[in-house]
Amino acid sequence: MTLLDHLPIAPVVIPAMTAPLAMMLMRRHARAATALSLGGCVAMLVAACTLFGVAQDGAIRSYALGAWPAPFGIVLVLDRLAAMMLVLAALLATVVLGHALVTGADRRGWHFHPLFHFQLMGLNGAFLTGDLFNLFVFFEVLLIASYGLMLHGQGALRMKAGVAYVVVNIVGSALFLIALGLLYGLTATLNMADLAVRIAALGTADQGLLRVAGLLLMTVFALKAAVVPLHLWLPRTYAATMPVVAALFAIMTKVGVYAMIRTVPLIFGAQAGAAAWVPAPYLLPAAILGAVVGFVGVLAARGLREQAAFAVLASTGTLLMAVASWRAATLAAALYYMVQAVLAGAALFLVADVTMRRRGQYADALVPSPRFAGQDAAGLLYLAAAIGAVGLPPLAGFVGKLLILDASYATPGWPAVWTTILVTTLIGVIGFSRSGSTLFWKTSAADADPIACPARAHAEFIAPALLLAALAALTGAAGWMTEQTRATAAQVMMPVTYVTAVLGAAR
Amino acid sequence: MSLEFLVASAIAVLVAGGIYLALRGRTFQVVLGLTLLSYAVNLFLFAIGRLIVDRPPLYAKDVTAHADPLPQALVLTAIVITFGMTALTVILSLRSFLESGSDQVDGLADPDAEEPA
Amino acid sequence: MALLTLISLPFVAAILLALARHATRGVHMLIAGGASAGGVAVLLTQAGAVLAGRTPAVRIAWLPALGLDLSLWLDPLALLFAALILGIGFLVVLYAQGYLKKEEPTARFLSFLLLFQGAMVGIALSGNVLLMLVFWELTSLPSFLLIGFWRDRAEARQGARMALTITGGGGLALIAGMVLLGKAAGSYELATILSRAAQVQASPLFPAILLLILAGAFTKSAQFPFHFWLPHAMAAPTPVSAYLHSATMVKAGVFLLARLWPVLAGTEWWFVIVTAVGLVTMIFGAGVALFRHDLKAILAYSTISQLGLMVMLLGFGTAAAVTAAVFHILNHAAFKAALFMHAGIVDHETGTRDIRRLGGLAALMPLTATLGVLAAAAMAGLPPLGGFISKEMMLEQSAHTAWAGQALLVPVLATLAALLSAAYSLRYAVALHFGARRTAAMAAPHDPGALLLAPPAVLVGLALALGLAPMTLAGPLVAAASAAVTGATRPALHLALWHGVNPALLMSLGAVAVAVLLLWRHAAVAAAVARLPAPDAKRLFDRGMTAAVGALRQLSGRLHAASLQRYLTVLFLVAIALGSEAALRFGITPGARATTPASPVAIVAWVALVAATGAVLAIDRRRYLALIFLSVIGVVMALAFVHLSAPDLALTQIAVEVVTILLMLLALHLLPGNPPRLSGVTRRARDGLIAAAGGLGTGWLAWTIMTRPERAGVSRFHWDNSYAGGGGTNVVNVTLVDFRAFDTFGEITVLGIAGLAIYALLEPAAHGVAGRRLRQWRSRDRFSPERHPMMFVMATRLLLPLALLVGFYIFLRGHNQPGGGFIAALVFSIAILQQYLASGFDWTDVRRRIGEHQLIASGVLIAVATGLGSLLFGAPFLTSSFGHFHLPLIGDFELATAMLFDLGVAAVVVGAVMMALAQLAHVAQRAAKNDGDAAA
Amino acid sequence: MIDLALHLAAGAIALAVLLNLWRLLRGPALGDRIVALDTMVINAIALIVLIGMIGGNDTYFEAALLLAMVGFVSTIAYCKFILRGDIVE
Amino acid sequence: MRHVLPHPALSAMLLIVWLLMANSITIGGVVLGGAFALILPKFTQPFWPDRPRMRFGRHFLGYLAIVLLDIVVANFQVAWLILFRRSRDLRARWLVVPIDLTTPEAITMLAGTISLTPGTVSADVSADGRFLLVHALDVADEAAEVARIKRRYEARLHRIFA
Amino acid sequence: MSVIADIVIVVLLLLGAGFALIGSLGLVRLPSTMERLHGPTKATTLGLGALLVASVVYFRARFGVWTAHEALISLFLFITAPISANMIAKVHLHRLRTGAISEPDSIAGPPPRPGGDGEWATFEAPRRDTPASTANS
Ligand code: NA
Ligand code: NA
Repeated sequence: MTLLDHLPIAPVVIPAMTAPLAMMLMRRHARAATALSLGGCVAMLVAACTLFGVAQDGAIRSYALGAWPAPFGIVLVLDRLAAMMLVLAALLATVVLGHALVTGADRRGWHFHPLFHFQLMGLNGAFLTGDLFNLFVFFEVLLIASYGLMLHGQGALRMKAGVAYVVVNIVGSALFLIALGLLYGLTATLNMADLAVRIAALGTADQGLLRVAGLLLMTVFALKAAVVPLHLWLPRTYAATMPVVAALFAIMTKVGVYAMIRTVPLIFGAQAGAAAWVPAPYLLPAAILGAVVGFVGVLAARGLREQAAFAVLASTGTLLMAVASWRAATLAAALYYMVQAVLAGAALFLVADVTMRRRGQYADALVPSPRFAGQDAAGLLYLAAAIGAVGLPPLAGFVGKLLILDASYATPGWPAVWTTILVTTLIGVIGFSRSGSTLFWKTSAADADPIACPARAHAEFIAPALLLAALAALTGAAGWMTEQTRATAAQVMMPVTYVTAVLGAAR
Repeated sequence: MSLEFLVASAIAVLVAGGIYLALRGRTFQVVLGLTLLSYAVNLFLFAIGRLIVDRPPLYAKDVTAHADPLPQALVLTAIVITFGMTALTVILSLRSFLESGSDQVDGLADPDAEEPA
Repeated sequence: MALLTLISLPFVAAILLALARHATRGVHMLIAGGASAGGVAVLLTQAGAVLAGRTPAVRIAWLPALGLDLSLWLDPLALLFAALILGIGFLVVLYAQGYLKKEEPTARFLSFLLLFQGAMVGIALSGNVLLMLVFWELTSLPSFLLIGFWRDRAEARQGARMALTITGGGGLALIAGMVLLGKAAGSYELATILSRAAQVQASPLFPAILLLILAGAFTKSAQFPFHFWLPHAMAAPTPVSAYLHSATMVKAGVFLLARLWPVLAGTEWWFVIVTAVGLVTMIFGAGVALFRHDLKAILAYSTISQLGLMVMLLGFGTAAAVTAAVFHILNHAAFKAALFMHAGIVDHETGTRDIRRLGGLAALMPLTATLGVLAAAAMAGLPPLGGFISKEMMLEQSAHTAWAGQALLVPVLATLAALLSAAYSLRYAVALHFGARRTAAMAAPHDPGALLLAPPAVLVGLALALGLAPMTLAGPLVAAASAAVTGATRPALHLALWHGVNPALLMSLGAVAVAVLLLWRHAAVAAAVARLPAPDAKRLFDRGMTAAVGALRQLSGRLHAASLQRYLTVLFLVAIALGSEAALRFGITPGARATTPASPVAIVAWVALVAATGAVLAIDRRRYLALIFLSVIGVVMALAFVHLSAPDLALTQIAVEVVTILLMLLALHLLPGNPPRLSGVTRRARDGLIAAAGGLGTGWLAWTIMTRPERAGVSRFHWDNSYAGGGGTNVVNVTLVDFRAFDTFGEITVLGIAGLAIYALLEPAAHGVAGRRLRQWRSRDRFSPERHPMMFVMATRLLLPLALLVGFYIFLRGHNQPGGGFIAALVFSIAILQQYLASGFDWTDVRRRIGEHQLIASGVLIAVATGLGSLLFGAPFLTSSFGHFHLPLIGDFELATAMLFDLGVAAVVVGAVMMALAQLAHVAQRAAKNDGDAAA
Repeated sequence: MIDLALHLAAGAIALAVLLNLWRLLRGPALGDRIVALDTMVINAIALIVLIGMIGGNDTYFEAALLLAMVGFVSTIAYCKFILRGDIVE
Repeated sequence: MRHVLPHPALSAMLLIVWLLMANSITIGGVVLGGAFALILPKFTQPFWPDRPRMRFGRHFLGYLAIVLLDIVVANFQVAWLILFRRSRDLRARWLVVPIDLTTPEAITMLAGTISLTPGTVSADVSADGRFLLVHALDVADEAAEVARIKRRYEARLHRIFA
Repeated sequence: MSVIADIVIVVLLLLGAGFALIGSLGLVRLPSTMERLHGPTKATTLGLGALLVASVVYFRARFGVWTAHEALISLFLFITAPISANMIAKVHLHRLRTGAISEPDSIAGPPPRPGGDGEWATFEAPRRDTPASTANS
């Protein structure tokens, strides 16, 4: 094996080494730890991009950890979907980390850097693993790291919200284990490809249990993805945490979506009997509700962070509407939308961060304040982020929505999908325009002195601007990107390839 | 009365107790609930390997009947993770109480909660 | 290339302006004006070819998956529009330079303006309907920003939001319509769509397509009943009104109707809707305009009316009507932009726009007045201005149009509209410029400088020229554009002031006559009109929005209230509901596997477990006792694992139990004692039902699984390869450190992270509010003064080395017998924790050698390094190797890399456990010390 | 005969566990409950030893050993909580 | 020697415990156990600052024998009490045992012995360490019982902890 | 050999289990906390001790292997059981002193004071430089 063959492990190993090293360095050599952290992030980005390049040939690569063949050991599976998610996560992480360093958010509590990298390790592991129990484990890694990051900093509100976030997710993990247990009890395997094969062979007597397992598993993923009505935890959690952390969390709900996209076509595809396309009857209505609840929340929010949180909900709803029909075409659109939604959501949070640092006591409350330093620049960024989140040209959200409209045409329930997308976009436009004009146009006292704030580096604007630039780039490169998502969706919807790649042609 | 029935009903009792406590209003009750729930889940995960008495999965050449080792490994992993989560939850509840003066999960203060000067 | 230049010039200029925002105004004007002029120049280079019948086009693949290409073309209609946009744009830039005050940020203003210009040019040039949508939506943003340019004014912000809401909403409908149109036509390329009228009109989707597209067009073009945003958009600076809200943006809707005319027009639906809306808007707008007093409001409503006119003409569905519409687009652009500029000058010079407070300006500012009167005359449709000709054409077309069998209905209404138009135009011309001198604020208004005067002068000149020499100036363009709209051959066009005496002329004369009469009695009529109940659209809109936002805010707030109990209730209910669904639909029945009879011991253990669970539930608020019962459950679990062949699990359970209890007791100490109950009987009953359902469901699942025969699965392989391939006989342990070492790797990471998070939670707890609360914390109980009971202390000193020894033993044998790194680590931890318990925090802490941070970090690193080690041998991550060795004297022993991995596991576990417990124990003490420091 | 004795012994210990449980539920003093729990742990050790004998393998020995070694830690902690509130000081 | 082997008795005990755990006596086991027996006392020395000197000779073994014997006997006595004596007929008493032992280790051992023999439980030590509070389940003569404890156990412990 | 061993095993098993049961019975039957504390001592000493010896003999007789590690369980219990009893007694004394309800007196009555001017350690912190003070307190 060449070193390149081992590369699939890099996205897990790099943060797994960066985190403890940063932890050791933190106390005595804070600067070195910071540099290491950033370096680790960049290294991960490089690894992710390389893997993305590797996955371009359309082959699915299986990496057998411990040299134990699938399905007996744990395998990492590098396909287009995994590669795409890795790049997205690494990209987001690098920008967010940069922002945290520039704003000093990493020094507002303990262990930001180790927790940050452990979070990435969890994400990357979840994207790469080909084993259902291992997916659980990496879910736990990313969750517990997210607890730590979510609580980073101080405050009673954050703690209370943290308790709810943690408890809900622990219950979710319990459900995950029950679902996993059922699947193992039925099939005696944990490897996803093997599960696909064995589930297809289950007899009639087992169909009920199989369906329960599938539905419970989907419930867990839906909880992580904050699918209505399992979304209730999200707004408070994301609004209560530090915006820079919330920006990283923009990808967390999408992990739930990822897990659905990974498991449903593969394990619960057409061959799965009673569990065929298991979330199908419920996902579309839930997604529609999610988009509505999300954009209504954008309109109803009382603070920027809360608004951004609802925008994240809304984007999940929107993209799940496309996912729900389980076709390659809609899935491709959904993937494009997902990528841009992650960046747009993160951008919103970072803009919220920049804004609230400059508004003093007014923080991110959606009430007029006296003028503040950098108001115009922040306003412009907010405008752009809002455009991205709501899906107007020239940013990628618009393209994403067009893609979803186009692809979902004539799928079951498409009029509802279309109506929802269009109406919720309008609600979002109204919401963002109201809050934007309140924050950046209206002043509580026009002639009052601007809010005094210590000289802020313009560098604070860089990270959100970069994310927005990425959104613009996604628009410009929409052709290339949709080609990627199309190929990815096609690969996902052809589980045979996956199964063969993991288990070998013999099966 | 079979072992299977005992285990299944124990799972039922633990889950019910866990759910009930998790739905209560104070952090400590919720922690208790989560603990019961995790017992139940561990037992469940264990039970899916089917129940086998006195055949621990210790390899020996001529042994054929043995408990399924894999669910045991899974439960071990689950126990460890649960422990980490429980520890964090307990301490988070405490910190939350210290910050807000209330141990209610939903943020309401008790009438007699003392406020620090 | 020319098209690409055309489309990119404004955007490039906008970016340049943003970059050069600190440069002088002159530079700003140069950039903006240059871009517009450059655009016009490019157009001129193409005009000849276009009018000669060639259509320059460019198509660059952008999003092939969607059929969205950067497809641009310049047909005569596009040429007409682009010329308007760029030409008037150039004039507006000049005008704005004179209009904006010194301190206002011209760069920002102009960059928004050019952004808008670019989007508009894009609409005009789009050869792909999706591309057109992109530009269409893109116009909303600069419009929003420009209306809200004076952001401190409430009406500006509200006007901006309203415009965005209405046109944005329409735009979204348009998206749906366009995509459907593309679906019906099988392509998003405009040329293709236009050639497939029959196919589109035959589609069952056609009514939907039409309605959605019309919704987009009507909102943008302020057609009744979507008109009301336009008057409020007048809060924008006047150059914006002149540009966006008279000459260009509002015409985008008209343009769209014209653009899609071949596919949409000619159907009954089209005729009925478009004509009716246009007619109503035309009359309504004109009627309102007559009784407004704000100059810009008059112009705004007149714009609404004139747009209605164009829409109506397009609705007629005849080629001749299209020609009239196209010519009127041109005329209206000229005179209306001029009028807005004129109104801006008046406002600028007199400080008011209230027509009632103005009069006799002709004498004060003759040049301005001349322009105003001429432009108003064009709007009134008086000869010899271009407006006259297009109005005549309109009346002519109306005269030939029958509505629902009524030949007179349309002509009469059209005449009424012409009448009202003439009336408000004449009012504007007369009341403002003639009669008594009334100038509100400023003492001596006078003609402004060239920058403000030249642009309207050019436009008025154009309006005049369009009347005097229509064929020379506009003939070919109008003919070509009309043909482009209808898709037919060019009409035989005859534009002239005099067409002889025909019905149109008579209608026109009558209209003007009555208009003069009406104006003569204007005051009385206005008073009467003022008494009519008039719904204020803005108030309705605002009130509606406020109410809706308020309601939604309340709904959303209530739905997302901070309630963990609700989150969990929903989660449990969803899980139960989904489980029941599967059970009801497919049935979940037990299998045929023989059950194992339960021994009395098992039954007793079960009784203990159930009783303890019940006790925990019954006394859940007496936390200490609840913990004791929790311990009972833990003991039963351990026994069950022993009984059911899981010694590793039993060991783990026993050790974890102890640590958990310690942890909970530590926390419990600081939590308030015996709290009151929170939920009432109903609530508890409801929760009880949920709990019962969840419990029964899960129990049933367990039962049905356990009673199924086991299947041959992957663990068969684990069993077979445990010793041969993994080097250990404890298959569970080999699974953990070898087959599934990656799980274990993740699992210890979880523990390590828990340690970090706990540290991050507890370290700051001694400060701030938490610290204060800690220091003020007093127990309600009385305590024994004895800190370190002698017997206990003595016993732990002996137990420490013993326990450590046991720990090492369990660690070393784990690979082959029950045990392993995790359990060993717990034993180590408990051994040290005993010391803490017995001898206190400080005493123990100083004697401990290694910090938790180092333990966790090095543990993870050891695990990673072990995993990476195999890479050196070309084997995948975490590949283990082992060997049996023989040393003289010592005998056979085994070394496995998996044990190194297990060492990492142990380090992390000890670190995390100690972190949690020692830090927790530390909190109270440190708070007390802080207290002392603060006092000192 | 030995099997019978083993099951008899196990039954006796099970009965003992039931008695412990009764005291545990009944109280009334806190000390009573702690003693009951402590005794239950001892009985559990006995049961583990018996289970090992019944099954004829000594794999469970460590479980019994561990219980004997750490079971008392929770007993002490429970006591110390009552005596001092803070179990580590 | 003290440097390498700070506490030979403890080391010996650890080695024995190791061999017991391993349940076999092999050279490898002895080497490994011996290593731990050497390392652990050193490693844990800070936790037991002044380990008392004890003699593990004849006196110690004798003491062990006596205690084991007493445990067996007392077990039967107490079993009889539990089974057949009615509660109200129990002659439960508190005993205050004055002690002459001076090291906490020795006192602990005494108290432990008392507790291990059924029928008596060491409940507390006085704050000055000179008295032991013992609860006895059934005694006729308190003074005699105190004397028995002192004579039978404390005296022997004196010799062990010389 | 085998018959004798069997008899020994049976006797030890019944003896051990019997004592464990009687200990727990005492926990139920004896009148108050202090008395009940005496019961478990049987379970830990002779009860478990007999069972462990039975186990040693049993494995020797049945499988021909000597197991001795059972002794370790006894060793640990001998170290820990008195501590548990001591601590529980302290809890009882403390709760009695602080007048906790549901903490009945022993039938031996209230505990006497120690000789001298001191108090029991539960009521008074151990004095420095006395045998009751461990080095660190
Ligand atoms: Na391996
Ligand atoms: Na005891």
